[in-house]
Amino acid sequence: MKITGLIVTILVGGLLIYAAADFPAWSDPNSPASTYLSPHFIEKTMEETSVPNIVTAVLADYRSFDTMFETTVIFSAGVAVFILLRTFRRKEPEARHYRHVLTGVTMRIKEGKLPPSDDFERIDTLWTPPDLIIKTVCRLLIPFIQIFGLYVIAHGHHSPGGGFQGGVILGASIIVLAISHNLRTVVKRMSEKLDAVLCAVGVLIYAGTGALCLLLGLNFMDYSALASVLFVDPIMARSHGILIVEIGVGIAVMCTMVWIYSNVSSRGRYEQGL
Amino acid sequence: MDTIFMYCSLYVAFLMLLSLYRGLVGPTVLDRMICVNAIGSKTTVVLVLIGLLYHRVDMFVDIALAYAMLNFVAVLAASRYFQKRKGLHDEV
Amino acid sequence: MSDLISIIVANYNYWIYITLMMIGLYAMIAKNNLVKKIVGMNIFQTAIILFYVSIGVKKGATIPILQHGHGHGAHTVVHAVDYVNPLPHVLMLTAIVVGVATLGVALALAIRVYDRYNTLEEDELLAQIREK
Amino acid sequence: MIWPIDLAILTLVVIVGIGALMVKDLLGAAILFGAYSFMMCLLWTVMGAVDVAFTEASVGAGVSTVFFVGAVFRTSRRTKD
Amino acid sequence: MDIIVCLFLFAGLFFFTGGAVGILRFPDFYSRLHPAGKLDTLGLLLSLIGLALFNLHHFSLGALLTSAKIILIVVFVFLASPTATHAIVDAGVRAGLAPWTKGEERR
Amino acid sequence: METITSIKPLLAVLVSLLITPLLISSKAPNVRETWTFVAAAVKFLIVLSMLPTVLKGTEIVYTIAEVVPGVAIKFRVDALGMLFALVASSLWIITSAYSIGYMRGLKEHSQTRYFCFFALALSATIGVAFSANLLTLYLFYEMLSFATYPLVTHHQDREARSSGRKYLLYIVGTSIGLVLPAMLISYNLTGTLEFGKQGFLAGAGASKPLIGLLLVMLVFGFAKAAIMPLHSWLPAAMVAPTPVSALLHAVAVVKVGVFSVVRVLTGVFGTDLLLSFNFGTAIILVASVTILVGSFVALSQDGLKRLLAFSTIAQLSYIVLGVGLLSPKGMTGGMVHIAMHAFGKITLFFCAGAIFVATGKKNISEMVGIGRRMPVTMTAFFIASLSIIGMPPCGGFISKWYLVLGSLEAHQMPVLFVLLTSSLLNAAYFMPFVYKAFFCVPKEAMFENTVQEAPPFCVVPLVITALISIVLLFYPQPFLRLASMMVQGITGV
Amino acid sequence: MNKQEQEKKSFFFYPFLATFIIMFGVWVLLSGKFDLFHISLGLISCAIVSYLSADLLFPSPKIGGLLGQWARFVRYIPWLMIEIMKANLHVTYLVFHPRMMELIDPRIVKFQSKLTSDLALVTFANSITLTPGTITVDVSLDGDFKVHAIDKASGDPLPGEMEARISKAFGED
Amino acid sequence: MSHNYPALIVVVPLLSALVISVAGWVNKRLCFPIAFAALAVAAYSSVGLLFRVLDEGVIVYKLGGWDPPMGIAYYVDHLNGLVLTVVSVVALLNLIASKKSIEEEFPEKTGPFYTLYILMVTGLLGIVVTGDAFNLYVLLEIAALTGYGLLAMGEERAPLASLNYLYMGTIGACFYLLGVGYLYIVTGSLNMVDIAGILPSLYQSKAVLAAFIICMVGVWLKMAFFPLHAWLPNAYTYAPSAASSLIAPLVTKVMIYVMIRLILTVFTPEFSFNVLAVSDAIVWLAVIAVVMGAILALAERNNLKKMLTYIIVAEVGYMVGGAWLGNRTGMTGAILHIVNDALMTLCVFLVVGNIVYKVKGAGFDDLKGLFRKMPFTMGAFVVGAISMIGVPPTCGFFSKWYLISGAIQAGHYGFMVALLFSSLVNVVLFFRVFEICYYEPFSDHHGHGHDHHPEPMDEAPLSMLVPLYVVGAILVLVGLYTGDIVDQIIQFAIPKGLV
Repeated sequence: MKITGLIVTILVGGLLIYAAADFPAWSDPNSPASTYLSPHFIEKTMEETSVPNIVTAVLADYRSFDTMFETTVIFSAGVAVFILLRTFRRKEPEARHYRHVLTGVTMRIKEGKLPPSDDFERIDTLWTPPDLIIKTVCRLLIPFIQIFGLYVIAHGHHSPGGGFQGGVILGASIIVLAISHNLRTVVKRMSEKLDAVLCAVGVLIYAGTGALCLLLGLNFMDYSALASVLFVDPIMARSHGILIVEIGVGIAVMCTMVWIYSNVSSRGRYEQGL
Repeated sequence: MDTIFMYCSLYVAFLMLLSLYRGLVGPTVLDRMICVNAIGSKTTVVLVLIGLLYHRVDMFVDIALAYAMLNFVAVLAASRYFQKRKGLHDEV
Repeated sequence: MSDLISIIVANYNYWIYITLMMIGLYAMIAKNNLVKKIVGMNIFQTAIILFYVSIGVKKGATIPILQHGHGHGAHTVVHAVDYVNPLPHVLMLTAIVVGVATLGVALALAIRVYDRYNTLEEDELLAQIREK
Repeated sequence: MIWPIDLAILTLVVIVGIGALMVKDLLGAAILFGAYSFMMCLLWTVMGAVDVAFTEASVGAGVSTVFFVGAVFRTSRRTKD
Repeated sequence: MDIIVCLFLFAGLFFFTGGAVGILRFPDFYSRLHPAGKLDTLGLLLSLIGLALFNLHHFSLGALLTSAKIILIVVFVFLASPTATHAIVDAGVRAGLAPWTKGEERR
Repeated sequence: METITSIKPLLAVLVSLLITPLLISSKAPNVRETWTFVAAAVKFLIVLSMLPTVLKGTEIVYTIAEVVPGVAIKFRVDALGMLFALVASSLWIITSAYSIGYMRGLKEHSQTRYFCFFALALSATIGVAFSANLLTLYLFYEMLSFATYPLVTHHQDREARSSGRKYLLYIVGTSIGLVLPAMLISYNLTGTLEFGKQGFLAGAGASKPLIGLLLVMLVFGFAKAAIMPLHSWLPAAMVAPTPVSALLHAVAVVKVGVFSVVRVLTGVFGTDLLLSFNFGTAIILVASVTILVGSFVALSQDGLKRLLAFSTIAQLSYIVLGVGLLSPKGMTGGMVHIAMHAFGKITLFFCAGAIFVATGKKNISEMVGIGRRMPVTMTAFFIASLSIIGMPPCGGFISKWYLVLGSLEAHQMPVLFVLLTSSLLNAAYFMPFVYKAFFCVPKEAMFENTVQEAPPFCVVPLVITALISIVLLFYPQPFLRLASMMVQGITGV
Repeated sequence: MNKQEQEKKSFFFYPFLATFIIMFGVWVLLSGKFDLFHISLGLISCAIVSYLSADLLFPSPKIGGLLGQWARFVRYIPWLMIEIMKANLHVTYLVFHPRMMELIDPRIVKFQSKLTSDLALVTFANSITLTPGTITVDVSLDGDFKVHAIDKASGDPLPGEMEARISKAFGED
Repeated sequence: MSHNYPALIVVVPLLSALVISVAGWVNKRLCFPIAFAALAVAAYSSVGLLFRVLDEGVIVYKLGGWDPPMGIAYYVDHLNGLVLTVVSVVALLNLIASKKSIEEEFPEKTGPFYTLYILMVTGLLGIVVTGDAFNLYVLLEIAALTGYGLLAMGEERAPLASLNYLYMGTIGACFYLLGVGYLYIVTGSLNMVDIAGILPSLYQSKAVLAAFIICMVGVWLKMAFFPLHAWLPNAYTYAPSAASSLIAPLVTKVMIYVMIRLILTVFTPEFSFNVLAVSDAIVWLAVIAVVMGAILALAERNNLKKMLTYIIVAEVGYMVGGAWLGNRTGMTGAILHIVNDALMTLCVFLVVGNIVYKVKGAGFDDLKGLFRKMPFTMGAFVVGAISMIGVPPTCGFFSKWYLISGAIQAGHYGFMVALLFSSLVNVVLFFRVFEICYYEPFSDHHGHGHDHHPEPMDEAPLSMLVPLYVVGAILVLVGLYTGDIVDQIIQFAIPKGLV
């Protein structure tokens, strides 16, 4: 295998090096790529969509169709990971572990019995007490991470960022919660069902916006059709349309990241999470 | 001033290379974690420096901030591994 | 000869991208461990992203966010030469997302494989399959 | 585009990339892969691709590494190469 | 003004250097964490303060906010860095790594 | 020549195809067999109804779909096709009756399947007879191959399995390996596949080697004709139940092969082209070898059905030989031989089957004295063997006669020799058996005492076919006329 | 379970408000745009975050006295900064010292802190980590500290002045 | 609404996939009707679109209202109209047929399974309809990712096979992406038509050459062209039957479509066949692919499904070879074979699905006596098999006809021989299967087997049989209407320049 790999690699590399000799010089302002399409984007974005961040404008408007499918890719990855890993345990294990929340006493209970009082929480076999420092600091930081994520989504028009980045940051904030506490805490806050539904809803917001444009009589994804709904002029409508789809992307990405994480890290058994 | 910033960045990059030694050589996974943590904080500075070089620092701080936040997540996750799986070397 | 050298020097980004890609490709083919292959796959993907982003670079240009563009319909003239080419960036955002999605699925599959065979080494896997 | 920094970081990228593949421990590989993402993020910034850099930062550091660690946690750290 | 900025920056870089060298030189994982956890944090603090100051050169509300954001990074790192350090050291302890004591071989 | 468009050819093909769901769904055997008879009768009537039109010199044409530019799935009823269809559809009725007797007599399993595929095979046969171009012919030819496979392997034992394999290998292998490329090459040469009066390849201006290659591919490609190197599937296929063997040898399969070869020689290449390149001799040579070798091998066979199989191999090449003579008389003889041989050979097989039903014996050596126990069957056998040998008072004489005339016409004296030798050989392998059957006393305990004639469903058909064989000597008009019309169309004589 | 659910259902107004205000402060800092559109986006975002995570920032519904606590905490920071500077200089000295290996003498120091609240303990632990030559290895809920010190000089003064200042800052005297 | 057909084809399945995903958490029984409705709409609009294309010629749909080189546009011409119809119809039929097996195999995950299913179809339809080189990549990844998920749900070896597929598929997709990058760097455009307009001045450029090679290798990887086929057999064999009968007919075919699209539209035939002059070599590669596919299938003596996958490998060779013969007939054959092979493969894989549903396995041992046990299923299998062998009037014959014609016209007799060889091997393969299904329980009884007790008939449910028979009928109908399909559709799909 190693030899094959080496040969293939060298062949591919040789081909690429051979072809790279014909490239326009690196960072040449007059290369075809820089002179053919991009000037239009750079010069007309502000006029046509009123969004200073050209990347956002191109991403969510000119090539919004790509981005819709990009979100779908994430969504389908989420579903794929779910369908691959999630195991619904129908049979409870014989003995379960419970821990008293206030005192930290752990106990083992046979199947069919319930813990003596409501103060007990269910823990898994690999349970270790959460570290105080990490737990506390993360608890304090998570809201800030979240507000930052939302900020990134909301300000995608003016500064780098947008739905995807914001969504990942939001997702990361919840992953931090899972890491610093445990997966059960996360599931308690955000049930699996909610998570899964929100994934779809996020993409649905995106695709639905496009479909709305279609219903309003213009082409799919032509946000200027939204002008009549949002009561603004068509160019501003494009800008707002971009924001709406970015929010959709944000929701979808956040939930999918959490979904994938919880499945991967727990091998599909949420009661035994990382 | 730009020149200074540029040389600073280069210098930080050099420092990263130094820290990377631990990342590559080890000897334990934890040393690699230290390395990544160290590289993370240096990267944050480089990001801001590059922002200043572009004269658009307002655009770059967001990245740096996100970076600082998420670097922390990665390290936490890696260390979480050892909370659950005892033993520096894997069960072979 | 000096031409060649100048080409080599001027296009170093492309050379590095080819190097990275070769590393990734080699790892994907030759590595024995499934997760290592996934790492190689990611390196391979980032190499391509590097290539695209390199296309977008323009000498003396700034990041593709308009500087004075607050409020819509602003009439300040924008020169294309001042900003790097945004299109590759857009494409690569998509590619990164695809990359992370693929990573997720690949890891899930690796976990399933491990569940079944209790190893991630390809040769051991094949040996187990052959035994049956 | 600031080419000296660019070149320096490119070198680092290659080194970290090779490192991540050579390490004989999957957790280490995952961690080094995180470092690789950091480098890539820096690289995009240097080339002026801020949005790409932002994405790489959030994905590479925040998500990819965590996924890797999660997967390694659920499988094994052992690797022969 | 530039001089102050440079001063901060160089101080920061000095500590960074210390961190990097410390990681290389110290004998074991626990002692390596000292330079890595502390010197880097301080280096970051100093250099970012310097850069924030530099950013205030052309004073405006935007610049002020940007500088404030840079400071926010510092605050964040000050919360996060010791935690991360602690997490790593905790991992080391749980992994069963014995600390280096005087007289042993380098590890 | 006039043509009229009519759906009748399609109907003739479809009748037996559409009957299959009825056959499958019918619960009682009697219902099933009634349907078979109905279909057979309808089919025969449809074919018969076209006969006057054809005899008037009009062709009936029906196009289903144009599948490839210039080539359609298309039916055309001309004299030759009519001849063949007439033989096939009339014999189906008789074979059906015989099948009932045979299958019930032996309590065979999977009778529904048997009747279904029988019907399918007949559809394909009629399709081949009526096809207007090479593609349609190929279509039905393949359909026939696959429809007869379950019939050949009806017994589902190991022997059936291996002969089934052999059958498929030869038949499908040659059709895909030789016919298909030849067809495509000629299509690419000419842009059409329509059978013409003088062959569509004639005007293509192809070189002699290419034409020769195509000739080889097409003649040997239709391996159902069992021309010599590709004949060995036929004896192997004798493991099938006897009605199937009858179908294979007399009606459907081998005749389809020969018919296809005749079609190819006349419709694709055309006599003029063959004459001009002097390929006739080559065909004659191959056919003669097959005739002689086939007959010689038949001499040494002990299994009755195997003997008949080798006899068939030899007899089929008469037809090829006749066409290969490229003279009007010879071609007429060859074409008429399709009919004559069919009636004769089917009788022989029916007899073999009847003997098997009655006694369970398969080998000639075990049948000494059987003529006394089964006089009707053996008489029919005798008549049919006369027909095959080519002696009056049977139809076989007419075709042989024409062949002899044809060889004289074509100045091919060696052919005369071949014909005579082969007739002698035919006599040599049939007559001893007939003699033994009637005049020798069986050894003790060779037959149980209860051996009687086979059930009436078996006996009646074979009597009918034997009688037809005789009738054909005196009244060969429809077949002779059709053949000569065809030859007239081709050669203008 | 019942009790917890009940708790969750009752809406804590004060933590929500406090979180909202803090978040909005951060938002303004981050955003830098003061038109109506962005402000309203900010309000919505802050509401979302407060709704989701108010209980993380303020685990108990009682938030009185927090303001004063924070004010004292701010006064603690400059002192900490100076300490950190000193600490770092010390470590830097060690790092660059040619005979470093002879100077350092790592050890684990254990002591019992009298701090009680989580936040105070964490602050203390993090301060220890940031200051010279010491890293908190483990803290238990009862205040048992395990500290890794790089040399004798760094480890000795613990808990020392720092604990006092922190306990003052958190009002735990 | 007919104006929006191009968008609807992709958007309706996408939206419904999301709705299914939500519905799956509410009530599982809602999933199937929604999926069915979505695919029905997609099939309806693709047929409508095909007829509109026949009337009006190429339809351009601007997404977002932006003019093509700026925004993304859909170009629907005769070629994708045809392939769209095939894809949507195949997906619809398979959905109906596999409802039972999905609900039996994944009682808890029906919702996600349908979601992935519809998303996969969305991806495939999108690949076919799009006119933007990069958009194609994204859709490719959707189809691929969902495919990995679906394929890995099968037997115990499935995850490993699927993981290997993932590695290969990712390399393939990345190569394609890289090729697009090379095109972008020299042309500056991503729109296929636009690129084709710019390329002629760059024919001599090494970058274009490299782009071409890389794209081709990428696409070949995805379609499992012979030396790059290693992932396919295992991945398809161990997959759940609902997934394999969707993926096996469609994915490779759609990738062939992509290849043809690249040859015809992006690089133009002029470049592909004349400037490059590599077509001969590629046809030889295809010859090897066909022969090796056939041999590998012959060597497989355990599992029916695996044998079929090797046949797919050979069929891929047919189409690649046909497309690269460099003449009109060969190209017609390749395009026709996309249609036919999709249908044929669907037919046989549905049969396998039925068998697995009833017998719980598709090993050769499981097939014994099936002609008696499941006569209707096996009847359809016979139709599929003779179509694969290439017997008229089933459609398999006619595409083979065009392919061989093309080979003869190009003077490439090697390819002709390979095709004939593969047909013969198919005969052997399928009749080997028939023998097993037909004889095995009786193999001990020599003679007539008068008194055996046949197994009782145990046929698959009607919902699985009806689609199967529809496919069977389509196989014959398409065969009979080949002339019309070629005259009305495919003829216009091939540019005039190609003779």
